[in-house]
Amino acid sequence: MATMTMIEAIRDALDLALTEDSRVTLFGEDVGYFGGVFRCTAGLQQKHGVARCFDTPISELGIVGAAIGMAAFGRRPVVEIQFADYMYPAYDQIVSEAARMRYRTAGEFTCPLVVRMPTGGGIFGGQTHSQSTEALFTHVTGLKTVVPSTPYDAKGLLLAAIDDPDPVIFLEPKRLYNGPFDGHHDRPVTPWRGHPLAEVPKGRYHLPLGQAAIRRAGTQLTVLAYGTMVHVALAAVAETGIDAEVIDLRTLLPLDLETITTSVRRTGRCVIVHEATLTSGFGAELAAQVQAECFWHLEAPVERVAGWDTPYPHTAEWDYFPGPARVAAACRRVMET
Amino acid sequence: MATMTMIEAIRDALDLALTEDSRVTLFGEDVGYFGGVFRCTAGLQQKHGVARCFDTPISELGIVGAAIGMAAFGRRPVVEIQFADYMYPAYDQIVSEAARMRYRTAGEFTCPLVVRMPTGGGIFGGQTHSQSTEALFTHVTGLKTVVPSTPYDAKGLLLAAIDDPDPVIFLEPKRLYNGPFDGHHDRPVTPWRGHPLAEVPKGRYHLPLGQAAIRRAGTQLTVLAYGTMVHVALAAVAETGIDAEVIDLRTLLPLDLETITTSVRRTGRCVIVHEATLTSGFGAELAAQVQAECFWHLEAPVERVAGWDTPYPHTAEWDYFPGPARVAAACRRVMET
Amino acid sequence: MDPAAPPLRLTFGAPHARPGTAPDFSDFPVPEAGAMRRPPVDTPAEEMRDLAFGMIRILDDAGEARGPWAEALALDDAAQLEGLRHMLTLRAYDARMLLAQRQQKTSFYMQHLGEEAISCAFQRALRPGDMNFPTYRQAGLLIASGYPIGTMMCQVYGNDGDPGRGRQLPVLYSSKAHGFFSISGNLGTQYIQAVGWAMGSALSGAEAIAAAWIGDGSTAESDFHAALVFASSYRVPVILNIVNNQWAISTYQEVARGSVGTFAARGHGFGIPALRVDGNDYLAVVAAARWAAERARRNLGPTLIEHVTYRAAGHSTSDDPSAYRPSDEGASWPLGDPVARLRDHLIARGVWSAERHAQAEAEILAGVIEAQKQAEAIGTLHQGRRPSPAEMFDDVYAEMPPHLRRQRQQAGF
Amino acid sequence: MDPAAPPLRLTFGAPHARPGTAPDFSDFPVPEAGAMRRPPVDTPAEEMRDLAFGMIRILDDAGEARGPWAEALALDDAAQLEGLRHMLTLRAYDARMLLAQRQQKTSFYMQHLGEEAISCAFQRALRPGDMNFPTYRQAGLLIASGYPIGTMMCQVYGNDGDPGRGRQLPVLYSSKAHGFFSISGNLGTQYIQAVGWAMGSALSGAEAIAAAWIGDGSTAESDFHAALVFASSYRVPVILNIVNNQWAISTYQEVARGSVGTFAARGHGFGIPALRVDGNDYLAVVAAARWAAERARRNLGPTLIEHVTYRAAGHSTSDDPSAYRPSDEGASWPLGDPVARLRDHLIARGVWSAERHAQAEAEILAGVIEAQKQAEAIGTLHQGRRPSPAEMFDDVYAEMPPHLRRQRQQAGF
Ligand SMILES: Cc1ncc(C[n+]2csc(CCOP(=O)(O)OP(=O)(O)O)c2C)c(N)n1
Ligand SMILES: Cc1ncc(C[n+]2csc(CCOP(=O)(O)OP(=O)(O)O)c2C)c(N)n1
Ligand SMILES: [Mg+2]
Ligand SMILES: [Mg+2]
Repeated sequence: MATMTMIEAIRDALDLALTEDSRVTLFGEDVGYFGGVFRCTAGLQQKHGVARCFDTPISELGIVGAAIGMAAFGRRPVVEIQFADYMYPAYDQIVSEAARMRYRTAGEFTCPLVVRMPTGGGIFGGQTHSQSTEALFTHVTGLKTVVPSTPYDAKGLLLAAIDDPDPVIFLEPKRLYNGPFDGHHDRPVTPWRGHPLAEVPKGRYHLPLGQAAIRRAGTQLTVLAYGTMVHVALAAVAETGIDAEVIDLRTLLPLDLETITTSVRRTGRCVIVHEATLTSGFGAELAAQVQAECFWHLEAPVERVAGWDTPYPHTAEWDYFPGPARVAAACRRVMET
Repeated sequence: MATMTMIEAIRDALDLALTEDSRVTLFGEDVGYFGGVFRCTAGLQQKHGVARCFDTPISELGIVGAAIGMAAFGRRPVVEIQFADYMYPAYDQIVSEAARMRYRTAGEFTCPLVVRMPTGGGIFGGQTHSQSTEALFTHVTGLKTVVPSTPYDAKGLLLAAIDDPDPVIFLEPKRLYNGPFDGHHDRPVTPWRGHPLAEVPKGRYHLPLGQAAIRRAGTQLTVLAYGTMVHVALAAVAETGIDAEVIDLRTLLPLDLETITTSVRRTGRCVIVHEATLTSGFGAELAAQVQAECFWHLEAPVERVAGWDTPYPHTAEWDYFPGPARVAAACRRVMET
Repeated sequence: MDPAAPPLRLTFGAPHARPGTAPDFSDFPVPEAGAMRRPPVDTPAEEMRDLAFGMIRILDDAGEARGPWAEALALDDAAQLEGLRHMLTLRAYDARMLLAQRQQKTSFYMQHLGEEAISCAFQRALRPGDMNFPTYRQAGLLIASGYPIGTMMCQVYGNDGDPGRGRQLPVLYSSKAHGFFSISGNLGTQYIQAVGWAMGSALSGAEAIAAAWIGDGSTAESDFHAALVFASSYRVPVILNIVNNQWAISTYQEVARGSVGTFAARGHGFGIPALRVDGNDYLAVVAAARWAAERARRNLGPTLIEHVTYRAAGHSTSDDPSAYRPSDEGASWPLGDPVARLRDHLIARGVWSAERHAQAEAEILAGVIEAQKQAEAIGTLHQGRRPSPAEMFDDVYAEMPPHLRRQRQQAGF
Repeated sequence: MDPAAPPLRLTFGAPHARPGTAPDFSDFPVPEAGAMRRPPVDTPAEEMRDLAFGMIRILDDAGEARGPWAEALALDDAAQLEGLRHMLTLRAYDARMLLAQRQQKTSFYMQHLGEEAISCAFQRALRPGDMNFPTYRQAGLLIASGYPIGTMMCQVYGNDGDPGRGRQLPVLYSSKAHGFFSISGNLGTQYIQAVGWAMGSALSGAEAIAAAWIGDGSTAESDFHAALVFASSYRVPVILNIVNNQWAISTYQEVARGSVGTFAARGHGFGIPALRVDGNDYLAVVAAARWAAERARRNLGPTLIEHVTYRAAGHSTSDDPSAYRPSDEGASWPLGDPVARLRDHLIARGVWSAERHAQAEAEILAGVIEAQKQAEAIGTLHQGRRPSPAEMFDDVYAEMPPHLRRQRQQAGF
């Protein structure tokens, strides 16, 4: 089995989808001839033709709006927003239209649409190339929101998302595109090559949306994370020596509450980690659910480690980014309670 | 002292602001000659001239985008989005621009802007005239988010918002425009006339942003609510006979955590009520903070009563809307734990 | 500082008249019927810019059909009589539903008064499989495509006969089979979706074209721009309709239109051919729509059509237009009444008479009332058989996820 | 089904050439210098539509200034020499910052190569108090308004001399005093803000006008539409600039432009007069900008200007254009190099020489290097004096709210 980077795994999934399902169509800014600024669609126009994979004008509204119409026609559009930070112009189409199409028509018109977007920080991208916007999607009923953390997951989840009959927001942690970043910006990046979670089978496989993965089994503490923060959490846990269970949510909505509560009821302690700003981040929902479902088992308050409540800064990036030190400190704090 | 409806109180605040501060300018769809579809600006163009209060093309993006430029110039725009449901086209301008202007320029350019919008359901408005979008603002750092529940508050908070040096989202619960609705859609609406919280002083007064109000003091349970739900919560509490403390948050961000934690540490129990869909609603943030701050005082899990995780339906409105029955049931459940 | 420069100022567009002043359309030019040329559909866009500044009109004041658009159209009597019947049906339907709203059988209603020709006529240019992306003021598309008005009423009442299960505001119909895309309550959003739908059709090797609809006021929305950009970029087989009924709630069309002469001209910024048509002239609308449809089907790209009309009633049942315009303004609207104009044309041609018209009106009204009885027998907003509130939890997703199942249970279902 | 109808298809715009093929601008018309007429600024929009389809060019191949725009301009030698100096400064600055990025002294940089004339020349039409709302490719506006390039460097390095406190990506400068509005990383957003700013000026009885800036690709964004709608509706004193440098990262301008001939034509849909100008001709840009500024100051409303140029370098330091266009495409760009064209004009007029030019280049480069040394003495992205991370919590609000104070404490400050 080959190991792939996350970019390669995504490209492989898209290539497969284009090959096997003639309804699949990719488009977005620079995704056609050039293959996307992160190269996730490189070579796909050359292989499948311009009508299957093409460049669009710079209008995120137009990209998603056109995709909604196309999906309603019966195609399977998979569109790219160049950075999650640029999804806002498309937000109305996503929230008011894609998410509610099935509901408002009682199933007469549907919107099987995948919106891919690179998410998160850690590349010195400043405020407009670093945002984590997942909580703005999880509040919107009718959407599914997926955040892979490994090449293997990225392919399996993306194929499942493309086959899903409803709109799926597919957030790709750009910090993980080329290697499982552990939050130590001052150490060399580990490449995906040779990494077990980067072993990607040929051909089609699906990872069901709504299933978390336990990345590290443990008994003393449950750490909930997704995307880049899974790797940061693993590094932090390793440093603390705490026997923590690290759960990679993979899908934020629908949420695998079962896996979470089973773990927290066992460990009695919970730390939640995400890059997005703290207030009203997805961690709030997780904390609210964990305290409601595991109240009698909790031995300490649920803690959240998140981006500070400031816009994403440029030069102070590594003071903003939740790194292993902050996560480890939170784990220790929760253990001491 | 006169009693006013919430519409009259808002109009009074706007009139005063126009009179006292020549920088204040109102605009939005139908707000000029006609005075707004809810009549909050009725007569203001006639009184202050078209240049101070005018109609715009139907472009929420344009309204907020132009207001940002105007605010940066040094004016004090107060704009209306006809329904909160129509704020999405302006969301990019609000989030990416207004909210971060001061930060990204280290204070060189600022954005003293108020965006007013009628919010919430209960008027058979269906999915596009009923939404509660506050959590989409509270996740955005750089914004302040205000939701008044009485005419008195509406005026004082709006005047404070207009004077605030930063962008303020001012959500007006349309169900409260004409009377303190208690959630019983099958009973006659109480009018504001004669209601003590509808006594509105002439002239200028400010209610500081970030200060909650205790609407009912109590010892057994803390109920957190804002906007329409304050009145629903009061009705529900009255029905249960529980000696609950009902806190009206008034400002969601910055949040008056002090008042909340003081109360919950005393009562040991907390119910949170909002109209917006449950998942990733503002209630999640409240629950997360309450469990973190009051963990050792809590005798039951924090409960949330909220809109179901579906789009806002039309005919089934009263099965969707969190009414006194659901709130009362939650209060009883929490008391029984 | 330039001492010669005047102080800067803004211009605020205002309507011809406000309450208390006399209606005034004297500066509204009404070109002669039959005067507009009809270029071949494959004429380069830059050689027919004049079409966006005049007005395609067929029916003159005497009820005669004139000019090249009339000649090319050649709509037979049966079709014209059917068109009249569609418009009368829509008008009768509107009247009944307005009343039903006043009787609190529903929460809300929106009329088409004065604008019936546009949607009723346009549908004639489409074929089965084609798809409209309408606004709330094009129910004529449904009527002209044979959708049962009883079912429309069930939607307005949100009763158990509503295919949309009471989820949407009244008048936001949907019928895939009738080429009528689900109406959104959000202005503009569907304009770009229509373009995307037509792209999907072309990419699938299908033959269906799409028609987008938007109001004069809503052209200011971002979706309008996105639609024109995409339609122009990929030369999409779509017809981009603008219904200019002079008003956007209380706001006069000039506020959205700005300093340009016409909304049709918006197309020129994108190299999209644009027609401006008398929207109260049933024949002119059919003629323009067919011209545009032929362009789409022949891969000649998008066409923009501005339909000029007047919103004779309030914006909706929540609106009272006498607060912002003279209540008799509609009476002086220079393009007349679309029903009367087609009627007079048919009478002038000897295939119709005042008596038959009165009789048809009565018959149609009776039919509408009969349909209404049947719809009300199912239920209205507050009475009778309504979709179970349990259904509120359906169709959020194809498959109900665990958290919604839990919530449905909590809700007691 | 129409048996005669061809299958539907879409058109996909493509550039003249891709890697592996020869550059080809043969279908790019280059109108003769001096040929375009110069109507009075108060000419009605509909009487000067031709200006959007030709091109205002002053400098011909021999370096001579020609035609009515040149005559009206009458820019003196000192000003022209200063213009040359501004462009040379920008070019030297770009070269040094590109290198600094390659040396990892900063994270990112964006060059102006080939586009220097536009921003350097445009600034000449503005007065103190006027405000640009620039994109990331108009640093010439700053240089021409006397902003210290050392401070620009501090912004790029995000060091302690950066007035923006290292919060923004490199090149996203801001200087109110120099009429340079803070650049947003989001495309398009500021176009409508410029319109709002100019509205604010007019409403305040001030004299300041605004200039909006956008790239060819970004005209597809919604903000562009909103800006044109508002500018047209209120006749706002704003200049709406489009810099058409042929490329939007890897996407050729035709994808955004669609089937229309020019971006300037976008204005016509709104009744906004539009100029199309040779963006590599310093004199032509000044002339067009002054014409538009005069319109704004005289309350004649907005003007749209399409500046035609070529992005000779990569999109940014993250981009490698040889992946999507022939690497020698820039060499065959028919409008030449803006620096060389102004230089040759000045030499032809006898006020400049090749020697003095070489000497000026060297001097300017030395000055830039000196400024760079001073900036680097403060610090670079990873070294030296940088804003304290504690400042990360400042300026989110005017006054720090309690939750941020708590967070700052948690962060250890
Ligand atoms: C995005 C959005 N903004 C505002 C509204 C509120 N609204 C409903 S109809 C309307 C006026 C529309 O006018 P126009 O486009 O001219 O259509 P008409 O009603 O005249 O047919 C407005 C402002 C809305 N529904 N959606
Ligand atoms: C809203 C938004 N979408 C996408 C991007 C990513 N992006 C940055 S520059 C660029 C190309 C812009 O092209 P153009 O407008 O022609 O300007 P140019 O770079 O040629 O000066 C893109 C797509 C962005 N910054 N903002
Ligand atoms: Mg209208
Ligand atoms: Mg460009």
